Amino acid sequence: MPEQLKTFEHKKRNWVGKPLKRKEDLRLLTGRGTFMDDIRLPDMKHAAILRSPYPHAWIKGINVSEALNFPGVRGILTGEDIAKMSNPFPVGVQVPPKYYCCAIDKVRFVGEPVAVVVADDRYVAEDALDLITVDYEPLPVVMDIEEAMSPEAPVLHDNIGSNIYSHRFFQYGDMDKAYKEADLVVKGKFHFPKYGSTPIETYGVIASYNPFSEDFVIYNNYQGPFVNHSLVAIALGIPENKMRWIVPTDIGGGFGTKTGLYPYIALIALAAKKTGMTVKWIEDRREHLLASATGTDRVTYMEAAVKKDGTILGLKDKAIDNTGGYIRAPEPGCAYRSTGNHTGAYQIRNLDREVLVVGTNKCLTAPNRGYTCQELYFSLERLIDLVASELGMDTAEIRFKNFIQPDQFPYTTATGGIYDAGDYQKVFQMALDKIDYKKMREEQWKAREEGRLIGIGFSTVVDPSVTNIAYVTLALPPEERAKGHPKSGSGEAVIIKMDPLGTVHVIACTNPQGQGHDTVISQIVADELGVHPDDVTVSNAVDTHDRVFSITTGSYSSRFSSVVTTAVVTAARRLKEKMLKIAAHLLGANVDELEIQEGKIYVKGSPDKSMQMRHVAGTAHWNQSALPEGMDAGLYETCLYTMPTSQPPDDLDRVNSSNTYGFIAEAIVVEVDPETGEVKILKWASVHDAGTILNPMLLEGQILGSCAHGLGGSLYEEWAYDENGQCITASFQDYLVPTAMEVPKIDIGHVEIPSPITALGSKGAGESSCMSVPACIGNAIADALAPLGVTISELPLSPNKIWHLIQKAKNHT
Amino acid sequence: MNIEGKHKFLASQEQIWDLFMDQKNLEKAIPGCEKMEEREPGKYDVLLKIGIAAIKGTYTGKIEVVDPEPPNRYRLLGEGSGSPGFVKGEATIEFSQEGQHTIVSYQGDMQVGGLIAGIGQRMIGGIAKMMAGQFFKKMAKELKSQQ
Amino acid sequence: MAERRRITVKVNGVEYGREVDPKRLLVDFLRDDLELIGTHVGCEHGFCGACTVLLNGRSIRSCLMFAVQADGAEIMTVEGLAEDGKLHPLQEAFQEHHALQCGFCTPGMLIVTYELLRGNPDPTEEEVRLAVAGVLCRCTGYKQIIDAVIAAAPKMRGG
Amino acid sequence: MKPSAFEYFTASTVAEAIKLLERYEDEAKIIAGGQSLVPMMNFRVAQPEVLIDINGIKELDYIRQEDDEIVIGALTRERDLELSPLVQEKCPILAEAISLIGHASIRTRGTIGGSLVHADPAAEIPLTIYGLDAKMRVVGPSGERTLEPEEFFLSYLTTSLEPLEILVEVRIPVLPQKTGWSFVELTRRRGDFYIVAVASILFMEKGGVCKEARICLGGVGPTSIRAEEAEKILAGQVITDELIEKAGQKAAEAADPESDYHASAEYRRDMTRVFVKRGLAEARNRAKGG
Repeated sequence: MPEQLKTFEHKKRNWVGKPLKRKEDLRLLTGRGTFMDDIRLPDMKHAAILRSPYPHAWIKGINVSEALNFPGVRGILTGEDIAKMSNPFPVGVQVPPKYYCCAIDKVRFVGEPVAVVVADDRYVAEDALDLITVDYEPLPVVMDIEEAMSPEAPVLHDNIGSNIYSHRFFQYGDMDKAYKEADLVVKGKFHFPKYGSTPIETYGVIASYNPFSEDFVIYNNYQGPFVNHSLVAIALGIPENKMRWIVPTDIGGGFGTKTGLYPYIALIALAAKKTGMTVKWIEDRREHLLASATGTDRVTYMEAAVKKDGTILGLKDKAIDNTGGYIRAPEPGCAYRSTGNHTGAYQIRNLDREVLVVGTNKCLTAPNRGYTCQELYFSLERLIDLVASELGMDTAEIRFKNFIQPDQFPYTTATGGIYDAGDYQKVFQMALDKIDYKKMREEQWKAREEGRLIGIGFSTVVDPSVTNIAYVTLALPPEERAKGHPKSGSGEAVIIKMDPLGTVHVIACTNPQGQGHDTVISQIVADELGVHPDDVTVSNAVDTHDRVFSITTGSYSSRFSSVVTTAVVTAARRLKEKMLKIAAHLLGANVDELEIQEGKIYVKGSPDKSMQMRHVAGTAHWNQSALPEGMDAGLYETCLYTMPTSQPPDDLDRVNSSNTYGFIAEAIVVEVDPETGEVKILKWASVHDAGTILNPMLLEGQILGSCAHGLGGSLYEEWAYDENGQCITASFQDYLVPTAMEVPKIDIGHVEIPSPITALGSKGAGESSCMSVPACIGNAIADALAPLGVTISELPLSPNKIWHLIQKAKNHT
Repeated sequence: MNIEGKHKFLASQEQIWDLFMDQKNLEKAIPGCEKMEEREPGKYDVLLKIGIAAIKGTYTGKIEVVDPEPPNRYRLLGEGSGSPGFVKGEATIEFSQEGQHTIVSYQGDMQVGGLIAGIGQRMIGGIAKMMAGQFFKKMAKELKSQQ
Repeated sequence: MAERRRITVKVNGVEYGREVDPKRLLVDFLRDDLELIGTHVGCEHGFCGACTVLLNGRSIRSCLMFAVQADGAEIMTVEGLAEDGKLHPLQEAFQEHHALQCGFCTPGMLIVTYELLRGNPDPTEEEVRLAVAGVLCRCTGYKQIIDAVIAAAPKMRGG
Repeated sequence: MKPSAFEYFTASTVAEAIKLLERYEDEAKIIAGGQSLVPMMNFRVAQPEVLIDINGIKELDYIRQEDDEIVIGALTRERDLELSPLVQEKCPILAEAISLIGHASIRTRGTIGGSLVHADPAAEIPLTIYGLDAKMRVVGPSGERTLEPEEFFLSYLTTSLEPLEILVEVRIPVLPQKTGWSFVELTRRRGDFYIVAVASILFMEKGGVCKEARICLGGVGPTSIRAEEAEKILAGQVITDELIEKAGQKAAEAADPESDYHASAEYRRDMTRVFVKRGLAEARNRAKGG
């Protein structure tokens, strides 16, 4: 076992593992939550943003005079101001495009900000937008990922000279050897769609600026601080400590969309600076569906070198991600985030990769629940099924054949991932049992004889959590990395304190969007300190001036249940240790003689020698001279825990890109209507190993939500553009988020294989089935349509698309 | 977005050609055309007030007749922009005699940009076709009034 | 500038008289003029349902109505559900079943399901799904919401 | 997005509304339920300078039977029609179709008149009344006229209503007992505008013979379409699967679909065939009392 795998012992617990009701709910159920738009500051003005109707055009001129004179307008910001007042956002590619928070002289996608109006209210601000005239000189557009790379394609950024933002080759193991030993090579081309998270709460920012102290105070509903507090400071050309970020206690969903750098934080800050007013901007839904962020759409060419018996010896792939009109943090992470788990759940030791990140005249990108694992597994898991059909092998059997074996954990992948723990066979078997696989296959054959199209699909995927920021540096080749400063880490911080009267208070900065962090933190602390969860108050919000955080802090990549929980346990144990020292001192005993029960500290064996914990707390605060020699007064402990497994990439480009690795087995049975192309889901089993379950009710909620999100990308949702670069899905009428009528019953199962590297054995579970469902539904529909000779290589599979695939196949035969 | 269609007129090809070359007729027939001024031969500045039900938009733009091959064909270029976004189109108009009738057929590509494109994709194609239909109906009316 | 109008509305049993601009959407009136911020705005084109409130006893989308049109109406928002510091049985069921995560769509969800259970005290799962389908939720995948509503039905019949 | 400014007037009688229309002509827009208009105003694709609110015209909110007609005031809410025992009994296809409009909270506000006048080519009510011999009563400064669907609907969002006219009433003949009917639609999600919808009505006579058939197609043209050639195939026949198959094919020929992002014209045409087939089968079962 690699020595970084610091192992924790996991004991039985009272509160962790129980389906505790959420503390958060009381405010949210009664309309007392505090979301971004609920923040009202004195003398607050309102901004509206003028956006480009052109996908690619020069801005020849902007006339704002009429708008400026409109009653109620307080000021207008255009690219000219932005160029004077700010810098482009830094991004980790060799030649960064000049990405400002607003278009300067050129627009590169429909919806790109062109000007900001600040007015007395939002209605007036929007009235004024209609009075601004912009003189555009339209340019040819490039919309297709592969065309973007051709020398003839219109170039978005002259300073780059092509539309390729990032390009690298990787070699792991010996692919030539794999090809030599292989009996056959199976190839596929896969296109994953551009789709997003569309939280029901859109983006929002409130900014104010003090010209005398030159301080910004910025409220936003970003899922960080993460790297973006620093990046926005650089863009604004100010020191970090001159910019205070405050995130309200409640965020109305994020799912990754709110972890992409949003330019509006800088843009509205500059609007506040120029007008000298407190400025509020709340993104409307149309703005969100034009210009917020999506996951990357990706074209993947992937091939497998396989033996007749189904053993996969190696993979070769070329993946091209599209980050749209610009590239911004955390991209180019899209191409590198899943490096450590690139070979999925399988023992594949040889791999050749080519990765490209290109630009087209489309909306920009950010992580979308499962950050590019959806893209990866759609191609990998589809390819596994193609291999199976080439070999006439059962699609379950081929997976069992290639799985990493339980006794191989911790397992280091060819690409450097360190899989901490797992039993993939057990999880997958449970999924098979839940859909009654053997019987289902028989029914499928019967149905086919009646001309009905039933299909069974699987995806068995590794669910990586707690990204190690090191992976972003893979964008640079080893020799380039060596010149710069290495990056690594996954730290999250909490403060735990005991108040003078003995109540426990946890101060966190985990920035949840409904995952129930506060409830789980109180469960954990209750176990560690032997108190009741109701006696633990959790204050959880972001304020960069008074919370402890690091560059990695934020609610993304399913970090809470692995790294935050470990930080909480560590801090609580430090607090307990200090209390025991005080008690030992006061009781004249040794620390190792003491034990805690129901808020009381005893000397083992002599129950008369005991004291209430609150008296220990009381002493620490009220009678500080009574503390042991040299001990600090009060009861505060802080832990900023980072996973020891978060190391920089090595010279062979191997990196442990995440820290804990759960597992998901998805099994879905569909029936396709051969006349209409409609897909009906008959059975759906989703079995997960998220390590130790912290709160089963909350875990189930994460999985169910993620399944629905994955279903959206599989059948309904697409950020669609016409051939001229217009986004044609700019309302919820055309961007189809599934409703309760579209999401079927889902049979969820759990296998708990504790992680040795987290304090409680828990692994991440937030991104969850969003990674596995698109591949699984793709496989199920491909299986259903197999008798017609239809293959599935793209999503979403609308009835219209399936019908056309069926017609095409008919015309071929 | 491709647009195409044809319309039958009861008149000679030369008559119809002249009909289509006459600014006064175009001004009357182009849906929502409020103003049409000839900048230079074959190049017009236009002001369009396009309204379907409550959906109204004002566009200022240009219309241009290029490569005329009397009386057989010409190409029509048009573009306009306004608060709802922009429209841009290019079509080949062809004239052919069938007995006493003249068939005018058009084939081209149209772009709609901005607000309408984002939220109205469901109906844009049909409405473009509808407006082309209105144009030809009005032209037929002009023809009658001149016969 | 259109002239402002005086309107009177009763919201959660409290009567309010205000001057409003005709173009003011009912949801903005509730949130900004009456400071009842429990009702949320998710799309402003009538698709997401987060802004759903009861107008004279029936659910409507408060982003698709002007405040002036509500003159004389009785409105119930999420703030009106709990009484004398006690959660409504539907709210209790939502907590019991983890029917909310981020809580942003929850006001709309509570209103449409409250309306359903009042008119149909013993709904089938399909009927519950239909009602819930009127509001978009990105967090829950809906199952736990449906469970909560089915569990709340007997409690609401009981009291 | 927020709507732009407008002058706001309320009318409490039809006469008042018409007066206001005369005063402001095409600057003015009438608002009834507003479930189509307000989204367009919020998006600012509609920016009427004057809004005439007719929600106060109580005289236009009624559902009643007069002889063998169901008579519905233009301001009657979709929710009331859907739940009306009279409509459910005497014109069940209308209740069924309306239950498929958007979601309950949309139908609370939406009115039958508003839906008809908006003339959305993918709306349930305009399609349904095509096959029902419905009559639309419209009133203007110069009096009143009555229009049939084919006269009333001209094209996308376009009716033959004059600028100063208001739709006041819809009259729908009661469906005879044992009439076979169905309303089937293909949508991406529940509540979305349909891609294709078919309203079928089979007037039956003794011996299970179909006296007359009505097949109305939605989503495949600028307005709803009566598939008359397909109807002829069924008239005077005992309806067999073969006839239904034929009717489906004929109906597809009557479709005049456009392509959009959700569905190509080819797909819409073939779905016309499929849904006519399915709709007729369902209607036939109903006629049998099945």
